[in-house]
Amino acid sequence: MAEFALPKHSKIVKGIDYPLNTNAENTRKINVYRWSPDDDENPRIDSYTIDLDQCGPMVLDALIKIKQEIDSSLTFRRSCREGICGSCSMNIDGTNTLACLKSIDDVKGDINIYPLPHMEVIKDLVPDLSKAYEQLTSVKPWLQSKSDPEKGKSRKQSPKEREKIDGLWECVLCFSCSTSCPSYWWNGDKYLGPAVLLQAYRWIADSRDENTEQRLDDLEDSFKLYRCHTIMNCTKTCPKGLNPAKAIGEIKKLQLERK
Amino acid sequence: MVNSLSQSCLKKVIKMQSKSNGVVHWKLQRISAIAMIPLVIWFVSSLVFSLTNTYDQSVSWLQSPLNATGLVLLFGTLYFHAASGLQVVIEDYVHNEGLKIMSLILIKLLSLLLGVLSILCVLKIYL
Amino acid sequence: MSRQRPLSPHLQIYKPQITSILSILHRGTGIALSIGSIILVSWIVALTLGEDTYLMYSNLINNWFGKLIIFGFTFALFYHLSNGIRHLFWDAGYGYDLKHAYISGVAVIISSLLLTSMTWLIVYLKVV
Amino acid sequence: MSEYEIVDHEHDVVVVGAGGAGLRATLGMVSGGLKTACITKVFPTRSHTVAAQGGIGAALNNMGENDSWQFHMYDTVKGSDWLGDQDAIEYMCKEAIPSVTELENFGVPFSRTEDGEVYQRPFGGHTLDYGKKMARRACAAADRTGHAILHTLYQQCLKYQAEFFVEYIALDLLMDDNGKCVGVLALCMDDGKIHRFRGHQTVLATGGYGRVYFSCTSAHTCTGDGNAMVLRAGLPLQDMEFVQFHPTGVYGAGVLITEGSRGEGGYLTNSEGERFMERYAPTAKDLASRDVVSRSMTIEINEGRGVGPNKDHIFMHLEHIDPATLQMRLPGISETAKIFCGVDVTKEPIPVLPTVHYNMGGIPTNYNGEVVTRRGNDQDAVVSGLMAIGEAACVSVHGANRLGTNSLLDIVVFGRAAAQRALKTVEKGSAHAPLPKRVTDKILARLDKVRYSNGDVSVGEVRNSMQNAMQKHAAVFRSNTSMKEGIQKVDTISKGMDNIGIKDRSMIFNTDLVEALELENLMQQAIITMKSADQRKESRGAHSHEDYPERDDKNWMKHTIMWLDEKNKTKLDYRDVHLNTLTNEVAPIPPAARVY
Repeated sequence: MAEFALPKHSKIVKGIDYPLNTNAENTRKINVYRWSPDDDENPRIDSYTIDLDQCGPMVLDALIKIKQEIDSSLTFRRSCREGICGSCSMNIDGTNTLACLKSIDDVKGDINIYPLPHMEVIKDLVPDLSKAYEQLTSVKPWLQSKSDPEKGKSRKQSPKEREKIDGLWECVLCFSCSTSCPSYWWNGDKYLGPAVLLQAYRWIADSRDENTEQRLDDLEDSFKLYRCHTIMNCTKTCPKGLNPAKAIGEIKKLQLERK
Repeated sequence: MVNSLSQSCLKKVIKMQSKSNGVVHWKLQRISAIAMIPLVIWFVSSLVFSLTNTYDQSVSWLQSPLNATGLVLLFGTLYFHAASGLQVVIEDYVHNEGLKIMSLILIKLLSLLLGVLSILCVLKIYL
Repeated sequence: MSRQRPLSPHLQIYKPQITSILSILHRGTGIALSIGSIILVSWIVALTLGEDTYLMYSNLINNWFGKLIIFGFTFALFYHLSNGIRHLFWDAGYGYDLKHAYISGVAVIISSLLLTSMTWLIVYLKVV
Repeated sequence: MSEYEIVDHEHDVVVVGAGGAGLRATLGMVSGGLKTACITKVFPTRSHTVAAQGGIGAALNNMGENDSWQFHMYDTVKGSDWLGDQDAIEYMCKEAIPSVTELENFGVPFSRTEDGEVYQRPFGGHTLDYGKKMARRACAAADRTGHAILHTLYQQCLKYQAEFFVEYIALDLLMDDNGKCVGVLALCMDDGKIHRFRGHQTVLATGGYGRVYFSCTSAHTCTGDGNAMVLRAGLPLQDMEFVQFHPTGVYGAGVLITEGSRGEGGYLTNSEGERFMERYAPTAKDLASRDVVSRSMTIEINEGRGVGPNKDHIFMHLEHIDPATLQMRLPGISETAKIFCGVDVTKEPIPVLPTVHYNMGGIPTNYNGEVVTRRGNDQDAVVSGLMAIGEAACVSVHGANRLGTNSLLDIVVFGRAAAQRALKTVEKGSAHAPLPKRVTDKILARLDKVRYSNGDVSVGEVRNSMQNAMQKHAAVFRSNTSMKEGIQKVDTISKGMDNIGIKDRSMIFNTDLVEALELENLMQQAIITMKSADQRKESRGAHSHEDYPERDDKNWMKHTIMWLDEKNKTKLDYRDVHLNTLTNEVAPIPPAARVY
């Protein structure tokens, strides 16, 4: 059966509380999922109270502040801090997003931070994304064309044709969407998930790609594609405002049209 | 040896099944859904307006060819739609291959049984 | 490799939202309707078996518990119908942007409540 | 020393870094049949190339204005303030055209003109007819060109099944007794094992070191690890005093607002509402090259004409541009402005400030990507087995100041060049010579020292003081006294490295350890940057010396090269600027006053 409850070794226990020892007024408690691969403990929630007047505006700023000043062992991925690299995707205040784009002010009360849901945790907020990357590779996400472009020339593409891939190529592969999808939770080994299907559609929709039929054939599978039940969590959560649900819908439509 | 052979056969069967179940299954589920819309509206409204019917009135209602046809279509589509919907649910949640196949067969048999039974009843009254 | 990696929490922590709640409700009502269809089958079977059985069936249903179940059945039916239509629109390629998904979601809730109460109002008026 | 499990790998080529340069090189090598390992500390599409916005420069001439690579070359040489090597610049501007066309063929989702060609927009310092009017030369994919290119290159690498080692942090180069580079040692973050990669060529594509500064547009991961590895291998870095400040970093957050927004018609104003760039650069105005605009903004602020309650920043206006154009051409920065300063670009100006953006300096190389050093009178001595490309390298095509769009170009052209060179020089599948154990041991000893460091200062504290010192003393304007003070500060702060302590003792995904290693790398580059800046007694490009406000071609038209020993002592020397061109298709461009 799909596991609706957490397995025993994944159950979360209470962790350490780090109160703030100054009399700052503008404070916030941040509860962070912690798990260390080195001891035999279950995951826990550590609570850090920080002074918001001494902190940048985003949740990522708070995490960096905690790592710099309170607990340097806190582990999370981050890089560009401007929402384009897709490293710092995590579950904040109950939904998936990029920590660098999530404003602290947007969260009411304590800020609860977990790794991306239903993933194997390498450490703290760092999930193992290797499976998702493999799935990405499986849809052959590169331009496939039978005709070579004229040597030394660009392929032509009208602005109208180019417009068809807007909202698709901008995906930053943070996998917020895939890991917000209950279908992906239960069947992530077989269902490709919204992020990868969006990438698949990005090439189907590109006028320069000439392998649409084969791509659709490869996707025509009750698990790879049709585990999408249009729950819409993906579109709701995408930190870049893209619409994976729509992309999947378009693939289903194309499948229908050719059968 | 035998076991592993049957396992691989089983896997092949499952694979074939899931492959052919892609767009076709999805499409049939939608078609049955579309068919259900007028049938359900017709049936619910008839039911509501004939709520105080006696046994005889109900029977004579069913003896109208239009109503009987409607009911046959309703029950047929209903169980087809239910079976395909439940199949998706089972595929989503049941991961043990054996259990999955068993429950899929069970669901299909039950739907077939109920569908045939109800259609035969309608026909019996009509005829 | 040290020990087995834990699975990060999912259902336990993911904030319920209109998108996912309506979706699971669609599935829930679908299952409920499939099971509930037995009421319908029993009706037609009872009708076939003759007046005595039919009366027995009517009595079985005609009490507060039976009514409650049928009330639930009606709501489930109208919800599944309305949201099913919403899904069909999606499948045809319309209404995917969040704004419209929200509007249609709210419309589905309102329409299923409205249809349920209308139906029962008529039932009530007819019976009384 | 602790016992580490060491995993050995043998490849023809080892590429360190998977940004645009690393991926382009990997792609060229793998598709040419070389067994290539690409080691990267972040998943490839997380590399900072992804953040490049405005465009990639190439004289494709799609906008019908008779553009040519010779104009592009002239602009680049002028932009470099005549410190760029003209042979390399010629190579880059000429190869730009096939390189960018190739990118399109790979599938980069460029924006398009009505004719279906790649769309090009104006950019700072890019002109037609040798400075007469602004050129539209920046090939753009909306304002996410870097993202488009990086993802496409990764996709192409997947197509050729390139071998990636993701989330491996490179520790040091493996140098044999003859000074040849034979590979690299790396730590796998996922399982904590040490991996020894052997390659006949090792290609450093590790990017810049923007994070030596407090406020920069660079990612947290831009720590110049390759530069530091080169220093520790006993090789010099070149032109490290030249640090580019981008005129339009978002005030406070430091995130980038592309120059392409000025290319699309945006402009800057001071507290008096004046478009002050018209005074400083009458022809190019807001599209003068970056050093010029950043300096002008700093002068406006210093003279009391900054905006905001503290009069410490400048406004950039886009609200006069048609919202539909903004949506089509600048969707990313519209979003960035909204998120990071709550500004609706269709209604209000964006508060901006010059922010550290790019390192012109780096590992000296020739235009084939091979690392060079000075050995006695040989100024261009190739270091065997070692290449460097991208921001890590100093080819030098950017000289004292890089033009916008030339960094994406640099990574693609020289990534490609490095692959072509490796295909020529490396014999596929040839055997690797045995490597003495002491080479690896020395690196692991350094790792251990950091890993078990137990002092009472945190990595964060030391990093903060270093970043603040650099921000203050190696800024847009520099002076003798300020730089002397800066050198002293950095010296003191670097001694603090002996006293750091890290808390996480795990070997699995130990970012505490990684940040300490990165800090060590940054610190070494901070020292080189401060000292290189201090010794250059002139103003050229991004190096504006208040005590020597003029460019001095007689004494200073030369590349600084600087070594660092284990005790953090520096050694200084110079290399000549290549004033010759590569072919006779173009004449050398003689130095002239730099007016925009």
